[in-house]
Amino acid sequence: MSRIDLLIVLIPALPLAATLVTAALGRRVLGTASHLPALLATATAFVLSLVLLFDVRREASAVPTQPTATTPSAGYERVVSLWTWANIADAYHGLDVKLLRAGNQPAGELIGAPGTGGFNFSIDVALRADPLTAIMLATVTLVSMLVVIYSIGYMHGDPGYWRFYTYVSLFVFSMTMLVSASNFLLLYVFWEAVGVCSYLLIGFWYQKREAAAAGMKAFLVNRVGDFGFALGVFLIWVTYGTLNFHDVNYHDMLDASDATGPAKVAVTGVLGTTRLLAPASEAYVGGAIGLAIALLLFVGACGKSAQFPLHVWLPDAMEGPTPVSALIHAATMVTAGVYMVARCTPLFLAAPEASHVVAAIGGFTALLAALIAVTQTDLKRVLAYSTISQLGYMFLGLGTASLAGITAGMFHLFTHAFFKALLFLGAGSVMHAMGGVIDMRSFGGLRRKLPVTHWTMFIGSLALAGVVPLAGFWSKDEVLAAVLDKAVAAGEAGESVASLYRTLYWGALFTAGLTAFYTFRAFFWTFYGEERIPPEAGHHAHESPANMIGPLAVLAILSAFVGWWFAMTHGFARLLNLTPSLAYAPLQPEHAAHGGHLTVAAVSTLVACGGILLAAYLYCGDRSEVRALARWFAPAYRLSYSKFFIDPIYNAVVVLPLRGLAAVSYWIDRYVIDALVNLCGYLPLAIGALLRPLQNGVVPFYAMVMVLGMLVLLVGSLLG
Amino acid sequence: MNEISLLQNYLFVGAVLFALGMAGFICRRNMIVMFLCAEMMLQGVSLSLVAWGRFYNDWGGQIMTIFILTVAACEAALALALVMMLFRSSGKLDILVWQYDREENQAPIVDRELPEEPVSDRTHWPELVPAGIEPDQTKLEVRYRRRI
Amino acid sequence: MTNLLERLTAWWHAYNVYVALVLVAVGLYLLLPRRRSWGRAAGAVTSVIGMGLLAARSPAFAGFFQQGVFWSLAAVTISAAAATVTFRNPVYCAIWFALALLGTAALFFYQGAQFLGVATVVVYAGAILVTFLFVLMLANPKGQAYYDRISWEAWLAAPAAAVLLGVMTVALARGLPAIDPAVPAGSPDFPVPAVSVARAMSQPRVEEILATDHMAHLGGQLFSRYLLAIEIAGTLLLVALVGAVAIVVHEQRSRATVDAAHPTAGHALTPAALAAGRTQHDSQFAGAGANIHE
Amino acid sequence: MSVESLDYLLPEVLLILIATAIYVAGAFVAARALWGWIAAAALVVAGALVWRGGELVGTPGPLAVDALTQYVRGLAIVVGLLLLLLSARSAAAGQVSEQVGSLLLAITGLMLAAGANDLVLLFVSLELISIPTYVLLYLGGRGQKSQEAAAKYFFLSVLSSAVLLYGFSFLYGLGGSTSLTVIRQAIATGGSTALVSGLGPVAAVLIFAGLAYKIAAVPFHFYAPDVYQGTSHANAALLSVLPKAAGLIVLVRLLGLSMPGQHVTAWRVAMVLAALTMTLGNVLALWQTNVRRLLAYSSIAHSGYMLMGVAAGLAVLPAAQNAESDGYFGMLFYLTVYMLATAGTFAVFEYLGRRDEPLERVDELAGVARSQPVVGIALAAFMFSLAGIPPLAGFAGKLWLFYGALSVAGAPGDRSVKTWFALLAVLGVLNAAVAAAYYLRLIGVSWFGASTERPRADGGRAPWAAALVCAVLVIAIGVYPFPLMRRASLAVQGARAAASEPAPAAPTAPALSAASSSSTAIEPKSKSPSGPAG
Repeated sequence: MSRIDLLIVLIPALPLAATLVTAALGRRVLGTASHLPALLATATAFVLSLVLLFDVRREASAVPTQPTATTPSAGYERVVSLWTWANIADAYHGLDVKLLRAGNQPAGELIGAPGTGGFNFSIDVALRADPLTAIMLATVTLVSMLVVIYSIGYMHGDPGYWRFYTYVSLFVFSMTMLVSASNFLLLYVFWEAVGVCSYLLIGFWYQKREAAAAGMKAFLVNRVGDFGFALGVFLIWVTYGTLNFHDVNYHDMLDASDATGPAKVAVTGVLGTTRLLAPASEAYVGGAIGLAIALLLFVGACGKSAQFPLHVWLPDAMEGPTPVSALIHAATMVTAGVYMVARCTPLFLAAPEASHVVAAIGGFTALLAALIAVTQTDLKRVLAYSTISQLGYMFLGLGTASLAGITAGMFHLFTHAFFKALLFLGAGSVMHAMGGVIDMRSFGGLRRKLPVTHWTMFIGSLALAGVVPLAGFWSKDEVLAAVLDKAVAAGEAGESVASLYRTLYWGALFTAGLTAFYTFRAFFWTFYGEERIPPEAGHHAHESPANMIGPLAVLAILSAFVGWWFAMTHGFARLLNLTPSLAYAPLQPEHAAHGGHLTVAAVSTLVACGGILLAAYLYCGDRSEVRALARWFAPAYRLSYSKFFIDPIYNAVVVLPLRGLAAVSYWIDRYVIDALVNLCGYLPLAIGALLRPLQNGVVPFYAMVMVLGMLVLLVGSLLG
Repeated sequence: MNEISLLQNYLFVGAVLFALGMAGFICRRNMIVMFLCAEMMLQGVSLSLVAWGRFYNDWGGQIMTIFILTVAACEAALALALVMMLFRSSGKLDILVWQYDREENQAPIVDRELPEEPVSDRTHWPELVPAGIEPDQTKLEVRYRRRI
Repeated sequence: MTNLLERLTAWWHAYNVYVALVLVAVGLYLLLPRRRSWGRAAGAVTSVIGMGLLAARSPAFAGFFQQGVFWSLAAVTISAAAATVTFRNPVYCAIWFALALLGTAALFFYQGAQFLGVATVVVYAGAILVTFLFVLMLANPKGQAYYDRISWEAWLAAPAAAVLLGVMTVALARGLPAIDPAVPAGSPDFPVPAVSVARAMSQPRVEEILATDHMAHLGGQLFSRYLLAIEIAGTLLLVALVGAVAIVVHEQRSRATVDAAHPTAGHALTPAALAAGRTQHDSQFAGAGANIHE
Repeated sequence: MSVESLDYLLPEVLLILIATAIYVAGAFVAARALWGWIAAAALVVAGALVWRGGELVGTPGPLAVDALTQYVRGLAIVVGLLLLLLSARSAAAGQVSEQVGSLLLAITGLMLAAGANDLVLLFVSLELISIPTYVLLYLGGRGQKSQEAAAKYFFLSVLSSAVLLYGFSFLYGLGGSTSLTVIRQAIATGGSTALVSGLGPVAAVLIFAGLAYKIAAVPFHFYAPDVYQGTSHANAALLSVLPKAAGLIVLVRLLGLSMPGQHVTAWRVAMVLAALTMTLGNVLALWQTNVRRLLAYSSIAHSGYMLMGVAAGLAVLPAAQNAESDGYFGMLFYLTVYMLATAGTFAVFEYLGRRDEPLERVDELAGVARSQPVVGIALAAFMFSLAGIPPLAGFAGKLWLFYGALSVAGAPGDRSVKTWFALLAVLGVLNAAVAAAYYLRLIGVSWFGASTERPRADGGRAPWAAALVCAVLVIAIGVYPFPLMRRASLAVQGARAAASEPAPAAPTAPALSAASSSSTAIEPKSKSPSGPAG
């Protein structure tokens, strides 16, 4: 057992142990020290994840990075099988063997001969280590560690302290398992498990009616997505005959004593090397079935990652404790959908139309959520809609179905985790100081009271807005560039989708401006202007304790540098592209014109700055702090102050339509989409209400219906 | 009558008994009559079974009928106890009394109008006079003479 | 004219089953207790005609005069059964049921099932039915309860019975076509699985069922092949016995304890219990002895 | 009957003897706990005897000695112990012996019904479940509610058993013998004859209709909500477990294994009923406020899921599939998991009630999970399991059911059949999503509801222990279902194999009848047209 095997098992095992310990001992023994197991577990898991990351990087470097024509690369993976969850004997009899066979292997050697276990279909509890998993693990454990530390201060004194850490540990366990699962079934199991944890944590303050309702809503909307995901998994099962990501060798099936000779592939996994190396037309099912698989999986991703029209749960989920929002609803769980789509890239490539749908939904969601965020007054809601919008960006990147796009999407996921967690934790810090008030209309000008929060949130806002050289700039820029490339490439190829991608590009650019605008609108509103403190905060509104500030600082530093570092060194892309699903012949770069990227970067920076300036103009204008700001944003300030007559025109041309559009979007979201989603929920209730009178308690009536049912069946059987 | 037409006739009679019993079970409201109707359905089944047994020259049909008889006796014992208890707590043998447990907010089924009882259908049963009192012979005679 | 007659005849041949079913349904409906009872005699005639028509579909009906015994028995049984189902007075129902049982017993005898015939008379008519009569007399000796005079959805029950009868007639006609006794068993024209017939023929105890020592055979079968079932049937009788006693005892006990603990609970008939437990709507209905009208 | 078969039947014989003894002795000794302990000991011993029997394979006489029988017998004993724990408190004073004895007999009935290979034995075994159930229903509660429940169950049950018997009579007519082995052979060889093709569907539908009452499938389900609501938690648990298991197993034995070539009618009926049942159960459960009524609809919905497995098992010929894609396997596995979760839920409710005042409304659960965390976690586990949320047992159960249905959809065959099964599976997944709403409501109320101050949870240790055992099993099966899967698949394989081997030419000649027939003069074979004989 190599070190990687041990690490990949230990990383989820530690939070699980913490969960059990906290659940068993939390209430009576640990008390206010309930954070210790979680802290210990997440910190260790983070260190181990780093080790794993470096190990994987080292091992993966051994794989040839540049594929040649004869030996295309298939990346690096390492699978550990813990125990057999289920085993089905002779499952492959009677199935269409062609689907199981892939590539250059002759038919007889792919599926074992009877008696060797080769026909058995086993679902193992199998974990995998590959670059994608390692990156996700490092992100998840880092953010969770910081959130755990932060919560020591934030949740201090809560009667449910032990419960909180139980749930958080359980969530970390589920999330680490989700990203390291190596078959669809295990993925589905922990897909649901993170949903359950999210439900528990949103409803953590069950005394609040809204919290309980929001938990319910989150769970049920997620169930709708899971419905699609489950069907997609079943369809994969029926189509490919396996649920494993990886190939299974004879060695893994037989006793060790029998395992002599070279490893032979017994059963090809859905995302296994054998299938990936095979010609695409033989390896993957396209057409209607392939499209159905991809779209059903994407429905699942929409539910979990809050994409239109299943995004309605995420804003409501802000009723949970703020660290939870940071951990689950910004940095980790909601990215599960992005992770899953990236993992299943080959399945999406097999059905190109699915990618277009992904891109369109992603782009539309990004725009819609950004429009809504513009008019929100609840700081956490602004951030929630911003999360939805950024997730849309990620899907937009994935939807380009190009290596650059997918890498950009994943890179955006990576950087977003840091700055969004930072922003949420900062919002939590504000909320902490304001005595639980989070409505921006009740406070303002807090930068004196909360200096550290102010600065860290400033960095986070810049990163989110996509200002050079912070994290968001690099990743968002790459997404935009990838979309443009795709549009250009499609245009050159004469495909009709070129206009779609071009539209999406412009939409995304506009969204980037909106993002900058609403981010800084919230930022200025909170920290600038006249100092206003709500009565709930009392007279002791003060900066948060060190264990809350510390994580903020760490995240701020990461938000500032991580994007730049990885973008400059190309380390992220190089590592990620060694994931089997992405080291994949059809995905290898087609050497698009990189010249255009500088233009894209410049344009997007301009747009972002425009948004910031607009926000500054609107929300810093007639405030008492205007002088301080004027030094910062002198051009905008001068523009707005000296050229007085431009104001009305400016207002009428830019601000009013924007606000109107935002208001309309919000109205539609609240009263149409939400209502439609709710309507789907009421449909079963309505059917039930129609059927209730049947249950009238009268025995002869029951007997009558029984007899009539029997007669209908009898007549039917005689006629049919 | 050859064997197959004998079988067919018996099965037909069995089906008639079963269908009549079924209709009665559904629409009669007196619990005892309902039970009698259920027994009638079982009679139909028994006739079919015996006919098939005869046809195949097999004992199974008759044996099955014996067991049906036994089980019917068991059920009758329980039915009597149950019906007695139900009668004691509601004062009626009407099955429609027992509709308290039903879906919430559903109105109970109530008989809107009750049938008039035609005089011709009215029957009289002998009445026992209390002990120790000499019965009024002439009155009783007058009353029952028509029927006696 | 002849053309019309021919067409009528053709129509009759094609549709007489449906006519028969409708007649059965209408007749049964007329017979069943309803609010305003009329046309019961017509109902009896109609249903008899309907059932006669159905019976005429049976290929074996041709030999009616040779089967006079069977058909008379069947007619008695069926009429008694119909009377059981349709009579208003439950005591009459029970007595008609006794006649139906006697008819069934006679049909059993006709089939050679002597033991069953006797057992039916003794167990059913002799024991079960008499006990029921006792209960009926105890419960409402006058037999004038309103619920005996109306029935539940007679307009659905009668067609349901007719449809069941129709289904069975069709299925029997399909499954048991009139066959020539000369056709050998096992040939495709023979309706019965060859295996079953072969099994029945090959057994050493041919015509056992009709043998003189019928009872001995029956007992032999019962206590050898069906011994396990006999044991369980004994257990069933025990459960029924214990259960019936327990139900009665339970009622007395719980009434005693409930009355002691909560004087108002347990009885539907006390106004306090009604007010406590049930909705207003219910309590009107359950205010039983008095008034079912609204 | 022979000595060997008596040996095989030792567990049932033991249980019946003990039950009888408890009945009789109960008249003299009114010890509340004693009878419960004796019954539990009897069940444990019977379980050991079943275990010792292992995987016996015997010749099919009146009993089908196969792995399916063994599986269900073991299951019945486990469930019996749980039900015994569950009803420890609810027994009316002075009638403990009647209750315990009836419960033992009902469990014995399930064990016998699972293994019956003869129509007569099958009929009396099913009655051995029903008749004690009537008694238990009446004794379980007090006053009018339990009277009403018992009356409703009794009358409708009588109707359904008459229908079932009518179906039996036609099945007997198809085979010419009460032995299911002979019937199967006759139907297999005579598939083309007018008798089988004409009366086979009628028999299948009548039997299905009769058994659907026990399974509580729409439209034969109407009694369930009213009866559950009117009776005690223990009785509701019994009703949701024993008759349902018996109905499903007998359905598989009669329609699935004994009527070869007659599956078309059966799977169509099963599919229609499955679709109706799961949908209706779920949409009506959404409205309920009474806990037992809610669980009644939930149990109806689960019947629908299991009928989906039955339909899938009926639709595919046994040769064309492996054991786990067999719908019966999914049904059997799901049945086990469902029984554990449902019995556990009722145990939780029984535990949470007050003395003499059982838990009635969902609101009464408010906040109980926080004051009783163990029970709260157990309840959450049952609800998540019933909703099919991983990694609990219900998830694995649903997975195999859907796998069974989709295997039909994926196997080579008639295109319309495949489409129907794919649609059924989609409907099932959709229903699972709807069902989550009301299960989650129970969890939400119990964990997040504002708690009531009144003291609760004095149901005693026995229901608590039952809930805990069920919870542990539900979680363990969810995390590592393989051992149970193996047993279930062996059971299904065994039953299929036993049903496909050729039957003996004549039923095993019993000693007594051989003796009696030797004294009979063999008369010349003549089908005399005369009527009455003798």
